[in-house]
Amino acid sequence: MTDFAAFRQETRAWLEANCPPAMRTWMPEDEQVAGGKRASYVRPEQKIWLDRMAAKGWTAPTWPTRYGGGGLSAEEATVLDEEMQDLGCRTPLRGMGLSMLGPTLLEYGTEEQRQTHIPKIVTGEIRWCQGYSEPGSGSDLASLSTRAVLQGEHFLVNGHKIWTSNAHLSDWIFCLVRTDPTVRKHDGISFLLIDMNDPGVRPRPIKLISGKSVFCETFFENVQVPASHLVGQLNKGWTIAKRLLEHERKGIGGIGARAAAKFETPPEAVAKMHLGEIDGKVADPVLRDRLAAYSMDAAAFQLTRRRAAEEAESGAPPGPLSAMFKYYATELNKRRYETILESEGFQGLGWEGEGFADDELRFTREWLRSKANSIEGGTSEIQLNIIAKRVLGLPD
Amino acid sequence: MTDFAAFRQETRAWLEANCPPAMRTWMPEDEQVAGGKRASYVRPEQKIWLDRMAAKGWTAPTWPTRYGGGGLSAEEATVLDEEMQDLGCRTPLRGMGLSMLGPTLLEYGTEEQRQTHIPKIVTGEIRWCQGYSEPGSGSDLASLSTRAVLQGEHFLVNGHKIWTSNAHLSDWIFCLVRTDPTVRKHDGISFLLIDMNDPGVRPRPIKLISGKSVFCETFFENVQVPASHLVGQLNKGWTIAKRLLEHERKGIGGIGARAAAKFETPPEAVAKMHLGEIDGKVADPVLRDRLAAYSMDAAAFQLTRRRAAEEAESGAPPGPLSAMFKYYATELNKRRYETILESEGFQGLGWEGEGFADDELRFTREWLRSKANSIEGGTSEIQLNIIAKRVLGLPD
Amino acid sequence: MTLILNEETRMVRDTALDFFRERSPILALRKLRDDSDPDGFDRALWRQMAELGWTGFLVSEDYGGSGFGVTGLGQAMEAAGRTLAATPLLSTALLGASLLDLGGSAGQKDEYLAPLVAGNLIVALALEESARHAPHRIATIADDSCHLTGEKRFVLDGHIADLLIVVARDSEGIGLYLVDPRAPGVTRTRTTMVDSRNASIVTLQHAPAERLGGGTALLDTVLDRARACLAAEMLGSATEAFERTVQYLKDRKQFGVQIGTFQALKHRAAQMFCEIEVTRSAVVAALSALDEQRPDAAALISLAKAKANDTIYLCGNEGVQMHGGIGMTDEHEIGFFLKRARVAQATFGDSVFHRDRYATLMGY
Amino acid sequence: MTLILNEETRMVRDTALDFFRERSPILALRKLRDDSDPDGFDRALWRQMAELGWTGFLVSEDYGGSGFGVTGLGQAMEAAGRTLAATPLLSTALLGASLLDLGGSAGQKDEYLAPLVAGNLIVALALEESARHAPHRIATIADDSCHLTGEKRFVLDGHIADLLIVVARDSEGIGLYLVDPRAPGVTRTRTTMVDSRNASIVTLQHAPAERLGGGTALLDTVLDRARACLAAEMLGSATEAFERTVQYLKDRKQFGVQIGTFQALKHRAAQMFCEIEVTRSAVVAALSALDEQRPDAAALISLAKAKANDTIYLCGNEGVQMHGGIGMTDEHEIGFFLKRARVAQATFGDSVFHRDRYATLMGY
Repeated sequence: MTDFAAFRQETRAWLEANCPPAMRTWMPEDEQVAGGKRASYVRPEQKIWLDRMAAKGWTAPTWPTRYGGGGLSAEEATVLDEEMQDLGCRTPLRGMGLSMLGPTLLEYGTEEQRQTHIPKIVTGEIRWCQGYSEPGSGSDLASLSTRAVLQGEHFLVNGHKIWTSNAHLSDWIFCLVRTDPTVRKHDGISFLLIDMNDPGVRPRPIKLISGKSVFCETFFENVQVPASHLVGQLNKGWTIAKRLLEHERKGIGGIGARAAAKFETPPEAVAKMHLGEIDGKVADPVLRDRLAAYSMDAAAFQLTRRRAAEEAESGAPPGPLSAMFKYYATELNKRRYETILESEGFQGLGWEGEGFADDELRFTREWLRSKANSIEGGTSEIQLNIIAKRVLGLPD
Repeated sequence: MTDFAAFRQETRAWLEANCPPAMRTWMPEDEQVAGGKRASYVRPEQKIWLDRMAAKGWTAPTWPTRYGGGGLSAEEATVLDEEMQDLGCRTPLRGMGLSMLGPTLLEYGTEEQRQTHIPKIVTGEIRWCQGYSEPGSGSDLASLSTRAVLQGEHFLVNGHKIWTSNAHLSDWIFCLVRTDPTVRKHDGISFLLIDMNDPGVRPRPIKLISGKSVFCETFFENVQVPASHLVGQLNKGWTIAKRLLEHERKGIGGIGARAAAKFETPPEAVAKMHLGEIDGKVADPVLRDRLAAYSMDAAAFQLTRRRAAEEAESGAPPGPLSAMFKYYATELNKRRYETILESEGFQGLGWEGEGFADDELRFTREWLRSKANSIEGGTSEIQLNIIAKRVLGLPD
Repeated sequence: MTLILNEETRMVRDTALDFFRERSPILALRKLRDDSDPDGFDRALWRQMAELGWTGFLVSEDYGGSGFGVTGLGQAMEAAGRTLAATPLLSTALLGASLLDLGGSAGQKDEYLAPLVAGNLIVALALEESARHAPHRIATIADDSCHLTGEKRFVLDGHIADLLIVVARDSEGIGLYLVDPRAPGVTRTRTTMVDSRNASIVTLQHAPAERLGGGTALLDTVLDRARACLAAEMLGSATEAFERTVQYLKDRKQFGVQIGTFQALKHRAAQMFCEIEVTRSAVVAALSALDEQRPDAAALISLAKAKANDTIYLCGNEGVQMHGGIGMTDEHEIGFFLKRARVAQATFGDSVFHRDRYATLMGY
Repeated sequence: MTLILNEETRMVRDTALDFFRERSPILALRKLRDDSDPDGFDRALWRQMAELGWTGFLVSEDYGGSGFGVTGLGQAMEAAGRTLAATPLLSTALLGASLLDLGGSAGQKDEYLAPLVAGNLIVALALEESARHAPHRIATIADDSCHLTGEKRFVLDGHIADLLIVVARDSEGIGLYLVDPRAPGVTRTRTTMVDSRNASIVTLQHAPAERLGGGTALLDTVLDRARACLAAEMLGSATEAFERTVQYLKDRKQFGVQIGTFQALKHRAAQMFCEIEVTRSAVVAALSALDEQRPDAAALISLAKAKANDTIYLCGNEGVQMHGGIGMTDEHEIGFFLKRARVAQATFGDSVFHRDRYATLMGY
């Protein structure tokens, strides 16, 4: 690896000049920027920072410049990422357009679809959500029953999706729909892009145990979708779906990294604060041992992510490592918050209001939120099935 | 519960008068008495103690007196057990005749079979072993293929058994054999008693990882077995086999109790010896915590055994508790020796010879021996399957 | 020590199971939460419990109780745990009744026990001062004129209590003090907890108080009762979460089959079953040892609380995971068990606390 | 820090894998054990390793080595772990070579390093005195006339060593001393270990010695190398036990199907896979950090050793359990992994030791 010294210097200078100081602070959940027509900003710097980064294409650093992306190589993107981390710059934009749909359209979309949708993902103009699961189709995703019937130039869509992240704040949805109910379940699915402005699309937020509503149920009633919004071939949507799930799992696999970013109080500091210290050591030796066990697993996992990245960069054929990321990252993230709450004692039991520090209340919510990590995007059980089958070759 | 004060007093007086002092010490493995024609005794008191107890029928306290048993009620047997524990009296005789075959013959045997075999089990004259598993039939016991063909007054037996405990020291073997290979596997099995003096029966000891040979492979080559040695009906052996497995599991379920008997150095003492103590506490707080976790689970499990016994005595219908005993006891016993070895450090790594105390060497072997606990008599996985199916009613 | 319930105790259990199932299902807790109910419990329901005699189980007959014992109260609390009922059983029927009955003067008993037994007096123990259970680390001061100064945290039912019992340090060591929560110098702040139950912060600034008899020994005795009965409540919650989960494994279909056919889930369910059973044995033994005043009661109580901590945690987490997406919704009830688990674990000693105590009691 | 092997290191790895597979399969260890071999290792094989250059990886070129580094030696040791080969790689190629190369005077290096590199000198470090790894708790005394008195336990390859390096307390603190094992006052007792490898007790009674340069700092540096390379060896053993187990799950049939179809076993196998992968990352990082002399090397080494401890334990135990009855027999090789696991875990720090050290290094 060369170290791209010139690019690094240039990048750093640009970031220093363009990233507003307010965007170099720890990012509370409600200040995450996801774009879309319904976007609201707690602080004006969020929009400024988004626009500046989008103008350079650095909201999607490696995407082609012809669609508004940054056109960077993988190595350059790593440099950009490192410099942003080092300066504490916030991620200017995140969402399912960037993490999932964009890569999918680049791989499977028509040129027209790319031209239409990708630039608006890069700038954050359009926010996307995902219509995959249904109440009866969770782990067994391919059994989905939302119907799309091709009638001339349009599909007529009827059905009921669930776990559509932030559907109520999104402009468009990419959906798996059943276009042929007469064949094997995997062979009758198509991948469709649907404008949520259609009055037949109704999202209903679901309240979670953490008190937040990040997911919706979404109902489709006689929604007309132009046939040109089909991605890939008719009835071949399952291939795209699986590919996209890989992107999703990779995203969720990075979940520990986000929490570990430089502005969140690390578990070690929480432990010191609540358990006290003796000679610089967490005072309770048993909890300290458990904390170290967590932190060491987290460190070993971060090294594994890095090793996988290096292997990918070195041109080695993709190894079996990626299969475990989603599983391991989410189980670790659950342990992270269990460890934190264990350290906090009574202070980790607050829901809202007086008597608790902001961090303490946030940790309680994050603890509850983390429980979904091992369910969403394919449960831990499904991930273990995948490892057993595809990596270890164990028989069905 | 009445407390059977008179019986208790009587029993204690008899035990005090008749149990030789040498039989009130911790029993090393090589001083366990299993009887049989090949029995040898390290000390003469072992035989004296066996004969005195056998004369009262107290080697099998609850069996009917007409077959030589003690004829005690369940409550009286508990009193005897408690008094023996309290005085530290060794178990005078153990083995598969007492724990498995006897109860089976009492339930399924003909009067002639009972008269012939049970008294010799009580006195220890005949030692029995079990011919169940085969190399290809472990967890899937019912797939066994050792053949017994009825030819006039005899069965002709050919086949290959494995995990026959101490077959090389036993006089007789009770076997599962296939008497009808044409029907569903569970429907063609019979239960046969075979004299091991037959030259066609050849046991070959198997060396285990602990260095001991407590199991054999046993080969049967044209062995003639009188038809009268069939227990129960022809081809109905599977029912008996399952019943007998329950006795076996109950026996293995008691495994922790044996180790915890009053003369074995308890894990807490091992920990204090090797880790040192501060103010009476094991010096390493992390290992102390883990030790307490083990000991507390062991204590809760002992309470559970006791609760089940009380429920049985109170006439409550047999609860679901028995299903878990084999599983929990064996997993606990494995943890027991892991905990001990962890405390011992380097002193827990010896195999034989200089540099290690007798106890230390014994613990290493017991640690290795304990690994078989969760395999023999139905693996832990099989036990969990049974709990899930029979207790929780989860579907196949 | 006997590990099976006698006839009378079984009747208490059956009555309590019916009572909570009918009158205080989880819906009741949800309603208290969603309405931000100022009391955080149902006064009418509480009086019905008093009528059933539960408030008097630990009060001697001279003062209107039945002295029925801890095992009986444990049954009521286990049943309450089944439906996660928010009641003052722990704060009042157990802690308040025990402290007043065992430590009160004749006058104090006369004044407080009758209304307590009748369900008209809520009591709260103000003990904790740091973020963990530390019953002997007390900084709140009682001065010679019997005025208290200090801050108490995690006071269960503190904001609704008609009487506070405050643990404070005085010239003789650790003492117990009766405080009128409406007296000058007393401030109460209700804290909103993740399990939607009552707790508060109580600040004492030279607050007038009255000495109750007994000190550390009485406090320890009563805390042990609380730990044992709380363990029973947690056992009830764990069992309920487990049974609901097993039922879900039978109901939910994916890939064309019930998900309970999947062996990995079966094995985990079977392991939960085992943990619940050994926890049950420990809880029954602890309750029975208390009623029989056995010398090994303290160790059995730490055993019961530690096992209950670990088992409710296991069942709460596995319950949510095995319910999948639906388990993450506020609408489904399984999440309430997970939330309750965390609070109950921390109350009166987490597992690290009780393993340490157990080892100390057993001499290692 | 790079986490993938370069071309040269990969060549070492491939050579070593072939070497051990062909010339020292587990059968070789079994034979050494069953024959009660007086050496406990194969001298001819050791010379072949020397010819491959492994004995010189940590010796500077001036003294006949290649200075190829710890990552290289780690590859050889990982390969040795695959077949549980009993070799003096740890005692001699790592500990002996490092201590002499870094701490020896020119004269000492001249005398010892050439024969060591040639495979003609076995060295053993006599460090431990209690039942646990405690590198700084030393009671063995070096007097002013450079004579040593004390007792050392768990001296790896002690009874076959041609040279002992003894850690002793002297007027300056902790020092390292060269001792001729045949000198008066030195007694060696071979101990028979559960993993069938070499270890012994060394007793020193006013035994003549020669001072080696360096003290605690040098000892710590070299111990860290040993821990990292031992972790690599353990990773090799864990991986091999795991792969054999997965193969068995595919081969063994019960109930008419391969037992690898059972989901509970699948999930446990997948979890083992994950643990092996994260352990591998930690091991590679530790080796690389040592060669790059990074400041976070110590923490990464404790990470690697702790993870290797836990992973080899998991794979050894699950390996035996999943093999069922056959796994319990001495005839089958899987049990050897379980036995080795226990010894390797205890060597140079168990997981409790390394978690404590990691936390301390990370400042908590």
